[in-house]
Amino acid sequence: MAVVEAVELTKRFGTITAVSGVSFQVHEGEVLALLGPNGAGKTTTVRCLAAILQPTAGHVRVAGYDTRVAPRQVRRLVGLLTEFPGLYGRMKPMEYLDFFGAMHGLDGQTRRQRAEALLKQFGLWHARDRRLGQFSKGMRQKMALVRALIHAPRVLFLDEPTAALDPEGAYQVRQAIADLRRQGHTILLCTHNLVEAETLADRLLIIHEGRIVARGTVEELKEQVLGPPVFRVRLADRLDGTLDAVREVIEPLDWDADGFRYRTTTPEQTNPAVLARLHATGVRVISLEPEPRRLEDVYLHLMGAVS
Amino acid sequence: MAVVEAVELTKRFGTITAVSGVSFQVHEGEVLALLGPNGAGKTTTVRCLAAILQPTAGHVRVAGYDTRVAPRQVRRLVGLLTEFPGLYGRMKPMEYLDFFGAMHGLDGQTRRQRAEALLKQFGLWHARDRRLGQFSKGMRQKMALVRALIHAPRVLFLDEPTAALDPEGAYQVRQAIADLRRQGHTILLCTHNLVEAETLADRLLIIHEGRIVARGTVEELKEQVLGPPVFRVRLADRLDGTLDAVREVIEPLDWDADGFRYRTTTPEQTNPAVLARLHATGVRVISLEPEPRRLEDVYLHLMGAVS
Amino acid sequence: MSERTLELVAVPDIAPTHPRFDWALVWTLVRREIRDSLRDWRIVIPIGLLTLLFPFVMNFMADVVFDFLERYDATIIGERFVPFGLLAVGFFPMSFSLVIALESFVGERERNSLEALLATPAGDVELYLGKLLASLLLPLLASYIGIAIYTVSVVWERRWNLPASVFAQVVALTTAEGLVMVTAAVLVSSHTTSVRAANLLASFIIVPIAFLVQIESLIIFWGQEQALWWIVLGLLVLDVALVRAGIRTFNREAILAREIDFLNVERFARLFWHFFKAPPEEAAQVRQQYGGTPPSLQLGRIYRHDLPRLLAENRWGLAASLLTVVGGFLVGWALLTWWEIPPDFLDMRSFDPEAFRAALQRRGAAFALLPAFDFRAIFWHNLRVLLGGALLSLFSFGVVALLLLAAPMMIIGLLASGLAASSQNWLLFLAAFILPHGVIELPTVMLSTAFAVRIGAVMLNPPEGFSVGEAVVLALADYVKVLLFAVIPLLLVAALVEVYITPNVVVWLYS
Amino acid sequence: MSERTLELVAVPDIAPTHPRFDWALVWTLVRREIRDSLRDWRIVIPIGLLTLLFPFVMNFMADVVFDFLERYDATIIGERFVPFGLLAVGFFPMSFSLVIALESFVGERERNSLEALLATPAGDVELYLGKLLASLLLPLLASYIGIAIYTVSVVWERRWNLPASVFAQVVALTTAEGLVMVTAAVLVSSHTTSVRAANLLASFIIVPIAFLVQIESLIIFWGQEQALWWIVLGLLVLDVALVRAGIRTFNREAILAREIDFLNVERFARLFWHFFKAPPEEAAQVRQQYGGTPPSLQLGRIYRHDLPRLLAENRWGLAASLLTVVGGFLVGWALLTWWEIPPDFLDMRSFDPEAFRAALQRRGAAFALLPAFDFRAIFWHNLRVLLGGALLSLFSFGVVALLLLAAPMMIIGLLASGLAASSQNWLLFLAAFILPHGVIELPTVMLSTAFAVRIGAVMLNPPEGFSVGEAVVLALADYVKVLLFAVIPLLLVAALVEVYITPNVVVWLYS
Repeated sequence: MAVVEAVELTKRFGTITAVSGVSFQVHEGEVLALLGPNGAGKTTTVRCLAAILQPTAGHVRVAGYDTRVAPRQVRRLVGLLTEFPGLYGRMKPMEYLDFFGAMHGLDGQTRRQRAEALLKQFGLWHARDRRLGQFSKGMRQKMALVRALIHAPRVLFLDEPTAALDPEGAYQVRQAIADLRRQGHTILLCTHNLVEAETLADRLLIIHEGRIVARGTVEELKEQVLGPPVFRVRLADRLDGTLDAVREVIEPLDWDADGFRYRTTTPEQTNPAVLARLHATGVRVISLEPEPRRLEDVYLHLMGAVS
Repeated sequence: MAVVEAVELTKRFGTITAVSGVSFQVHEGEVLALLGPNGAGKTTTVRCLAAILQPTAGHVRVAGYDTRVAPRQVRRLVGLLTEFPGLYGRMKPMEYLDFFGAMHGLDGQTRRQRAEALLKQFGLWHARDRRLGQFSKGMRQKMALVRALIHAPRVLFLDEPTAALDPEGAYQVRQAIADLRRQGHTILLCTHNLVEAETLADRLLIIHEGRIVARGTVEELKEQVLGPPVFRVRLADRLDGTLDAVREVIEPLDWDADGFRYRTTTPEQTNPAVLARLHATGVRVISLEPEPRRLEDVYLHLMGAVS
Repeated sequence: MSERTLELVAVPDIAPTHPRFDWALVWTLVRREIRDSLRDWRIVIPIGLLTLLFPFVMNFMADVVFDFLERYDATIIGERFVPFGLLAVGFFPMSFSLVIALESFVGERERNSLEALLATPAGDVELYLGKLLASLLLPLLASYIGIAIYTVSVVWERRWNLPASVFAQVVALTTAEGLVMVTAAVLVSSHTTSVRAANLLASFIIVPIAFLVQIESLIIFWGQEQALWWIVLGLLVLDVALVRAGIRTFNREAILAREIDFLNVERFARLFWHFFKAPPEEAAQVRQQYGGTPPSLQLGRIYRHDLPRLLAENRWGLAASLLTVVGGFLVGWALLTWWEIPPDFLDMRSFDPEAFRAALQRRGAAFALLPAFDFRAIFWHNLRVLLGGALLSLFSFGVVALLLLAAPMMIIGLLASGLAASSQNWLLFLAAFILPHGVIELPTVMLSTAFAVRIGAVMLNPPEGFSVGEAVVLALADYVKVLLFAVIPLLLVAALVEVYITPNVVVWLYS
Repeated sequence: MSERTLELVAVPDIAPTHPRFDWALVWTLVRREIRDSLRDWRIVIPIGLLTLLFPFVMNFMADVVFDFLERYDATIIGERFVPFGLLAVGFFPMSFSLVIALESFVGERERNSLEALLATPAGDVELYLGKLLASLLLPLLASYIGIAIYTVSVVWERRWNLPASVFAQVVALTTAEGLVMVTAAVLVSSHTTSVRAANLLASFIIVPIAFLVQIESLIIFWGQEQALWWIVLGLLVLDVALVRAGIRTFNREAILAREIDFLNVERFARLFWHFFKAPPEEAAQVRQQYGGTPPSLQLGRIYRHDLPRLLAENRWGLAASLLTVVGGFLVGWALLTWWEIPPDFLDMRSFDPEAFRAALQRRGAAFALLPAFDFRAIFWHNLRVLLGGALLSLFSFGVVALLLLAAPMMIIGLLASGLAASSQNWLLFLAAFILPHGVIELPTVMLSTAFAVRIGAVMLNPPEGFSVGEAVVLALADYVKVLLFAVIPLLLVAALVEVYITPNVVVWLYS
């Protein structure tokens, strides 16, 4: 079921078109990562989805509510982690959450209960008597995430949740997102960290200059951009004449003194055959490994292709 | 030759000790990465090295100049990329570089020549008539790097050079750093991006609460923290009795239906022997690959150990 | 991160029948803001000092002076000084508290906390009102406390009886001034891109109000306290206009989308030129496509089409001018009794047209009621007053332009009423001294004023789709068009008539 | 990234003999800053309007008023109005340009561009002077332009002869005021953590200077223009102190290290309490270890040790008080001839001690030269003036405290010189009316003033290792100690003497 649905979403500011005819859906319990260069329209898209901006053309529906018709309901259903945490530095955690709970129309008791539960869950309970201005960067980011969760939103929009965090903080926030996903939250994630996108997202959406240029799961995109997997064989002995023997099974892409590379869609059959050949010629194999296919390569390839 | 040398460097602010007895050297033409959580004292260390802050105790020498005795000379020799680009938004690139060139005492002609050459090198020449305030995040970061290079510094201190950049911008800045290294610049790099540190740095220095907790090359640290490399064998056939045969060569760490893992310090000898055994028992091998050993694991392990 | 699973209290969805406007959200916002401001020592200390210590310091300085002057006549000084002191004591904390209002939107935007607020269910009007009330309450409270302290210290220490009416006036004035300053500041805050810009624009709020306070002080020293109630009324009207403009022009889109703006002088100059050359009805179109070649300016079209159309479009401005002319005359007429002026201060019964004619021919000391008899001097004087009015209109939402029109009408009304009250023929006077050139000059001045008012008023209510800047540029272009093609030629004619015809009419009618 | 290899021009290392101070760096900085400011429409437009239009508006308003009043006596108004107008026209653009100075350091810090600047070879003094000059030139230029425009319009349009001496004075005053405001603002900017804080603190710069401008206007209306040169001199002295304090307290460490500060009221309160209880020589130690239990306050130690030691430490404050007393008396003495006061304005030859005694016994209308004969009233009055002086000292770097001490001395000097000039026995007068209580009161007031001055002066020159805030808290603690244990008891005694002994001495000596 599509919880978030953008249909031909277009957003113009004056003469600038930030988002142009973008259509996609985010399904219940899914994590969708939105990738793209700065200025590609990611933040504008998220703001349209969160009913902060109104689309110039097209529609956005969240849980069936159109953002143009029922922006209040949409904002009530959505939790937004903005790019910068932007906390009120003079407030304490409970006050802060109480304020945002009240702005979302929660009653006092619910606000207190949820605030306490969330602070405990995110490991911020020990800091409940400190002012937010004294929090570290990582704590602030987690606090902003808690704020986005205070009203138990069905959908979460996360804009650069781990930017500017140190490795440990980033790890913790990523764990938190993974937890939220496990609990069935629907999440839209904007990030520049491709390793993060690869780890967390079910599907990817890559946009460039306001248009979608690619979409699919990580594997689909890799297959699509980089072709079938490439395997590399590293040998302990010199290659010499063995290539001819190998050629009976596969055609190597290239080779050097240490070994060779080949491409195959059926590693289960091909690889044992290659090893058998090599064994037969008496060449010793140190390793036979798939080449790492980084999402970064996919991304840079796509960006190079469109620009 | 040590171009940068910190000897028992200590820096206190009031009652807070930001850096505590840190000693290290950066050698000519080397890239040293400084890792650590937010607030560990990385920025303070860099500021001490750049003669912006004076050490409370200990010494810092850059190219033989003590920062306490000759801060002007040190600042003249150092190029600093600050954590935030912080450009003057109303200036144009050439004006901006001219100003910093003049502050470093370059004459007018040298300033113009270097500014032009650097802008061309970093692909910013086409934007020379735009104001810096209109630059994109990636261009700003590159501009800040150019600023740090305008006076041909012998040493570069880079504080989070790719933070907040989109993947393409980060890629370009990383390429630029790799280029600078190839040209023989001595570079100290602070970063939260461990993949970046792994790619760019010759040596790593990990600090925590103002103290060095680990140092060495990436491989040394991995060896030290994670032990010898682990190899994983994936099989096309069921494992069944074959483990006993393999045990004659190595002791597997663990196994499942798909294959098994083992640790070895001598893959060149051990791996062919393992493959030979497997071949002998008629089990078909799909792949034999070293397990990825991410720097993140090393880092998180070290941080967990010290805190 | 704790490994605990998330067992949270369920929260119901918002009802589809949720009210369109919810005071609860406004108050939530107000409470938070005020609590936050009260925690900021950079706000609390200066305002606290100004509120608590300024009355004390004022009183203390008065002490030092009074002690020295006690042998003379301290009560008169007290009577004059205390209401002024009250005004000052109320004004100072308010003007410094403006920083809260000026930061209300743009400050949150700079600190990146605005987006989270915009993501809550609160609507635009709720956000705007919340910010407005939050910005208003603290400054107002500070003013009231300052006034209260000063009042107590004056009444108790100096044993001076403060009339309740004066006190009520000061409180009403302070409140009205505070409302105007804060609403204007919140308006500025929701239309600027940086706190710095907002702070700089603050001068354009504080300086006019400070001038107003000085005028009020003069009125108090002058003993015309009743006039203060008119000022209160005027301020309240302005305030309603400001709140309306604020709500109307506020929207969360603009406030997030706005980037650091280089003032595009060139763009505004081009826009001005295009507006100036194009017929009025094409303004909206010109605004969008000003990039091309400007439309051509045809003199014939201006007179046949543009000017009539502008007059029709600006009927509210013309109505305001007409109302001001009539109102000014009537107020002037009434002043005679209000101020208890001896009615025969102008005695036309002894007016000697021959002596007048002789004086004119000597070209020496001109007759007092008409300025130097040189048509260039008259023309320049009139033009300068009109241009000054148009300029000050920009900083007063049009008010100054109307005041400058009202002033001469009040004088004429006063003269006429004096003649009437002393049983002289005031119609003859008007027919002789005013009518000959006034029949041209008065409509011309009203025309100029109508378009000058628009320059200021348009800021409160820009045309659909226009930014405030664009609207002002359009109003300026229209003003210049009216000025060049109607006002200046007519003023020249009027000045010539005043010099060469009016005196003859005077001599003819009075002979 | 182009693939071109880096072939760059070689750059020589800095010479080890590089000068310790390099004007070239200062000017590079100044040029950049000014160019940047001139490109910022949010600076240029308001300042431009104020500079170019304010004189015009001022002139225009005068026009409207003058036209109306022309029949009366416009020249006197002109003579009084023009110098005041010049002062205002010079002051306004300057005060609004302060925003540049206020942002100089803290603004760059907020926009993250400061660190790059600190990483250049420029030293602290070069950076500070560069920022100071850059902040100064534009406001000063704006003021001069405003003054020039107004002067031209006044001289040319109104054909009023502006005396060169008045013009020189206005320019000197404006320059000196500008120097003080800008140096104070740059000082604030290098010691605050946010532009917001700097802007709020700006009130404490603008308000005193605005008061000073009003005092200057009064002096002009009063016709005592020579006194203005003393104000210029005072401002220049203050300015040197401010620049010195700026250079002394500026350092790149503090400016980068400083984080957003919650005002730690509790810490300051504790610090105050500890300073108050500890002996003076332990202040530096207390500052570092104020966390523990406060040292105990022993009354004996206060009188035997603390007060003598404080007097010794504050010898500069005592010297300033003494100088003020003597100077005030001498200036008062000189006023008689300066102001051409008839010398026998006080005629003690007809003084009737019996009538004086009778008046005292009636306890009704007190003799004019002594206030109400109630020792509590006298005590409260004196205490209030001293406390007021101490408070205002904080906002005037000590100046107001000294002025409040100088004022009564000037009156006494004036009285004495009047008696002397009319051949009366002025020593007898002093011995009778002043000496009996003055012998206690005067040292007490000087003591209080000396420590009040320190509260303000310490901001310009905090003790080694103390922050400005800590230094003020220490000075306050010392002041309160002196006040409670010396000033208040002595004031009580002096008041008792004034009521119960002085009148008897008067009667005895004059009988």
